Amino acid sequence: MQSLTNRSKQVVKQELTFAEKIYLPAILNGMKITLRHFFKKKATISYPEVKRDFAPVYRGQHVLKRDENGAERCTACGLCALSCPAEAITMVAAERNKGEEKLYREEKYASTYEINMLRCIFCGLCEEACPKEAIFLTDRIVATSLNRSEMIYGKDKLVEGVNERIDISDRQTSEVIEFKRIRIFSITNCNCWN
Amino acid sequence: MGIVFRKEEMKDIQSASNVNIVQAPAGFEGPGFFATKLDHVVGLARKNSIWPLPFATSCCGIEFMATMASTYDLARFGSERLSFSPRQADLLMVMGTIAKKMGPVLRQVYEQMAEPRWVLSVGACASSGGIFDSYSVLQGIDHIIPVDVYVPGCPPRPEQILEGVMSIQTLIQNESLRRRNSPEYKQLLASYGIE
Amino acid sequence: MDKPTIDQVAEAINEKFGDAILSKEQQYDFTVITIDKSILVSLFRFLYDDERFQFRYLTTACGVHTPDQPKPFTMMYQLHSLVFNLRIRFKASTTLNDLQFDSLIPIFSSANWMEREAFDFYGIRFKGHPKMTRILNVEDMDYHPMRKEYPVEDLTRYDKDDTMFGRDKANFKKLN
Amino acid sequence: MESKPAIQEDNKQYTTLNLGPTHPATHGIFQNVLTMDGEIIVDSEPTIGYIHRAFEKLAEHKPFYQVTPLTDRLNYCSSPINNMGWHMTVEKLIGAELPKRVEYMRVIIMELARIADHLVCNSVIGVDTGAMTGFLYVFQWREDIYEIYEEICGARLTTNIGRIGGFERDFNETAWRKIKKLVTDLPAGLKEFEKLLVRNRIFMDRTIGCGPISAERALNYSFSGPNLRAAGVDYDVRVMNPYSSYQDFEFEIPIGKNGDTYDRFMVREEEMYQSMSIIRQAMEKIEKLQDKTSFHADIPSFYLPPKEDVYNNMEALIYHFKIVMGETDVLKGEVYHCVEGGNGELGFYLISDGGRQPFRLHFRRPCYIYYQAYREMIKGAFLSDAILTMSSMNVIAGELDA
Amino acid sequence: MSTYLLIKIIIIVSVFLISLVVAMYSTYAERKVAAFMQDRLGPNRAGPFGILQPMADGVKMFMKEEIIPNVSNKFLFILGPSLAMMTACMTSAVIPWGKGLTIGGNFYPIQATDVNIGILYIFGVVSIGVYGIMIGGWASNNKYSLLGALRASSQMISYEIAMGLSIIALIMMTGTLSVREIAEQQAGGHWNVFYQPFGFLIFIICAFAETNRAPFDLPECETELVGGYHTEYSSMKLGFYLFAEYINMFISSAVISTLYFGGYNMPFIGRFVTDPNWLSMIGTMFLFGKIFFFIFLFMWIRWTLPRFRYDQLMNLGWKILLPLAIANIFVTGMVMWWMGKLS
Repeated sequence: MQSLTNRSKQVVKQELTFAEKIYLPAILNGMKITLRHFFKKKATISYPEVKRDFAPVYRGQHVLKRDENGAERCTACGLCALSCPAEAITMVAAERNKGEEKLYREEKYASTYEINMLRCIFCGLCEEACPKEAIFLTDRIVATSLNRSEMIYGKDKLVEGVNERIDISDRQTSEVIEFKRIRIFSITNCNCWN
Repeated sequence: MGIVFRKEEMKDIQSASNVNIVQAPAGFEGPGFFATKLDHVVGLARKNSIWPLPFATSCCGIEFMATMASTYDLARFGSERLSFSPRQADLLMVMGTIAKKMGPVLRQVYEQMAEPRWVLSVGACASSGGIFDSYSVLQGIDHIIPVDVYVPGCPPRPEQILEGVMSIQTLIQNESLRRRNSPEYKQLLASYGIE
Repeated sequence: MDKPTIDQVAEAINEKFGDAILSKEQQYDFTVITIDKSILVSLFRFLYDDERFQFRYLTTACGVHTPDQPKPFTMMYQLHSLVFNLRIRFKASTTLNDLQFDSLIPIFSSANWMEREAFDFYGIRFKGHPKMTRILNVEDMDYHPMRKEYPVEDLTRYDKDDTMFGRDKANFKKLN
Repeated sequence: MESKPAIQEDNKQYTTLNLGPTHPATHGIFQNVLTMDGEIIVDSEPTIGYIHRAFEKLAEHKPFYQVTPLTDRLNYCSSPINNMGWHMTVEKLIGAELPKRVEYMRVIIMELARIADHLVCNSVIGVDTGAMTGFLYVFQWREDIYEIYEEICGARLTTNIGRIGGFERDFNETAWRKIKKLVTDLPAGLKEFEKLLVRNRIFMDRTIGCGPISAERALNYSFSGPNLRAAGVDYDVRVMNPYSSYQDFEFEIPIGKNGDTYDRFMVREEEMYQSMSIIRQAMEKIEKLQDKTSFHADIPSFYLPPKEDVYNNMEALIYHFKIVMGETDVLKGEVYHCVEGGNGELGFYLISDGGRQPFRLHFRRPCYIYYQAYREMIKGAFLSDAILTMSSMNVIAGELDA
Repeated sequence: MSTYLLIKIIIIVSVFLISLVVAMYSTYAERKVAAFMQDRLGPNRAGPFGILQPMADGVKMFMKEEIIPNVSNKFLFILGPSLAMMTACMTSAVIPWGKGLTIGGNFYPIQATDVNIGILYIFGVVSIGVYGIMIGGWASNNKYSLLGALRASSQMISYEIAMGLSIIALIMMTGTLSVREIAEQQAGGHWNVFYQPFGFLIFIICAFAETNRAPFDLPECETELVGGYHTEYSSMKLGFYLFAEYINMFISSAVISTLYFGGYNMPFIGRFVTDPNWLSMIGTMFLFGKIFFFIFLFMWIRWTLPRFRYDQLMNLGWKILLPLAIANIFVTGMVMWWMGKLS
């Protein structure tokens, strides 16, 4: 076969020298390397005791955010469910009644919102699709389960607690954070968002 | 079907273990002190000597390699001796998509394993089919074999796989020695048509 | 040897197989020539042997199902002349009643599994293939899943609420 | 049935051995029924499809951007290459022009993926010869590459990295630092791994002459990638049909002589060094560029608008909805785009009928095509050779079975 | 006479127990050594530093279900591992673990029995050991097991010859077949390894092959034969096989240290300690130190090298080691003749 490009480089040398033929030098060399590693510092992270830092953008368990007043941000537009390649997200939309303004930010909200964690492939497309800053993936890992039906996470597990906010600001671009800072400052004159 | 039986089985495990060890007085009838101690010791031993059979078909298998490798080191749990022969394995780790063509093979491997045996379903594909909601993929291996622990993720991080192994460990430690002979367990297997 | 252009190739083919060339079009960086399926083997043999072109690398081959065409089943072949770095695509179509092509295995060994895959997916048969059986799916599957009329889904699943996805099994056909 | 002339001719009693589908050496799942004369393989009958997942059918039912997670799972050892190959295919279809910076960033990611892929393959060759330790040394480097991916996209293995038109976000400082650290440290690590195996006579005896294939046969079987190069043909898509500005880089194409396991191993080793040199060049080029910020192309009908606009700008919100719902206009037509994947020419043949989903998407999966030759390659070899041949061909079940 | 018997029983039982414990902890050591060489931590959850790991494995294997395949020959299936275990334990009988103790005026050598054909005994018993593997592999009625068994038996046969020939050179020098006498002759630092370096090299290579350790672990190599001869075994029968391998390793380390590295003799120590009982105790410890070093060497090599292919293994055995061993005999003879040691 003629050369197709002029960039080829022969890299294989199959002939053995005498030193290689008698096995021993290569064996001793290898043993030297393994012995050196024997006394080296170990690379292991003892997982349950020592935890490795995840990247700030790690795609782990989802969270449904509340806004600065504690109202749920999700407006049940269905974009996340639509963008999910695994079709793991199910939601039912409902109209907000009078007196529920504290609970739900928009006039429409998701009365049920379920993610099948066994279906989910953690691709992050739902986070990208959300126009309301409602769903984010976080750097927590999803717990294992003994039971398949337990793995369908409803709103009880997904929505963050009012007092246990989950900080996702690392995931957002600086432009978004800047934008939010200005807007919140101008509207509510408080910076208790997270 | 599968889910219902899993729940019953879990209750069985919990009642058999917790009650026996913590509350039941050591009497002449039923499991006495030595029996429960034996349960405990055997549980401890089994827990620390899980030999997994990695049934790695796809992506999760690569992540399992990472779990085996130096950074995470599954060996710390006494589980680095992979036994590719099902006879010698304690834990069937199903990692990756199980297609309908593969289903019977998986089942045969499970049947060949010696009791006591556990099954860890790693990743979305093994647990539920994941994104592969298609004509050729089995939608969850619990259609064909009983699963003890599900690990979500696609593929799960090594941390999650380790979590899965650890929950299998808790399960093993709390298991009564007689569970594998109990009618409930036989019924569970029968519901899958095994034996 | 001078590097021939893809138009020269097309011309040479036209000269030799004029009647059987149905159309020639340019799809992005590819010249696509639609041919009658009867000349498949002789055409490929010609391109393989001809020293001017040396198309000796079968890049890929696959089936396509276009239900609204008069000849709904198409085989797509892509050849590559490594020496001159030329790529060309051929298409040949047929009807459901005459679902058979000539096998390319005598020219390209790699055609073997590609053809088996086309059989598995579309039911296209290949004359002269030594082992025309399913390759990816289970042997006892009774349909060819890549045809457009079959759904992608496994219809036995129970753990998903279909209403949100517009994937009601009843109106599946309508949506796709 | 295919004929088995050897059996009829000499009336010998052969044993059949069922290699797979759950054999430890079939990394991934496929079956080979071997007809054996003692330890020598007379014939084999491969069966595949054990993890057939219907990629092509699924892709016909998903909007373009949702196909990316599918491509992740084709060759899961080097998923970023698959992702970007797919993105480039769609970009070719819609005629998008990418800024140089994005293309160089893609080159970096793809070369990282190539290193990751070759690391697995070569260390697994080591494992199959019985040298487990090298595998574990090498996997620590792969862990570093995982960290880089994680920093950039948030996942380790099935990355879903990048979007049609670029990346979802710019590389951060940590990512740049980690990439730089990797390309400085990895050569020493690789050298150490090589010392364990490459000139060790036991390893050489095992691999030289094991599963050889000639250049002619390899081409006839449509081999590509390192396996073809090991047979001595310097075919590389990056050079023959440059994409993503590969023409700007200086690198060599390592080739072998006999196409045996040792050659494949050595070609992959050398390719990793070449990849590192490409990454270094790309980083230099990015630093020299005027453009310091762009990480995506300007294609508003495919690339999602920035979030701050979505939150308060009606027009952006409408575009956002249109893109996510897949309602943007796509041209009709068919494109073929190929990239040099971890295993060779990874091609995407896409027919678009203007709808939200591909009308037909065919993956040219290098594994699937060259694994056919396995039967021919192991004829007359030892059982041990068969296993080494398989692992040195780097057959990835996900890619093989689609 | 009764004290003699009692002491013998004590020695036999303790040798038996020690070899079991050493084998048990070799499994632990192997896992730790492997881990450390691979930058890992190794088992560390069962007890402090994972020290109870072998117990856990043992208890688990005892409690595991026994499966005897329907298609196999039941008697042979059980005989296999028993034979492997038995022969592994038997070899230790002729190894002198120490000089001896003087109790109540009588001298008791620390050795189960000092037969004057000790070396032949070792070879005899070791060559029965392969039957355990062969029978087990054959009785499983599994093709992988059968291949493993075939590999094991052909490998043992071919390497035993080279091993025997390498020992002949040693016997020519020492002029005795008693292991104790060979050990005694090396007193004062005249270790045989200095006089027989080639013989030692051949011997240790063959020892690797005889114990089925990497790079000669073909009978059970995981990536080709799943589990090799023990593929079909579960529970303690598998445990016996794995155990037998480690006992073999222990014994061959002991044989190597005794034949080539001076056994329990320790140079220079006589100047500091004069009490003969203490002296022989220290000697025994010294012997164990050497044994542990060789066990470590076994592991070290296993986790460094790739393994051979079947035909290459045979080539090495028949075409390289065998001629070398014969040449070694000739050279030894010539040197002895030249030095006038031949009578």
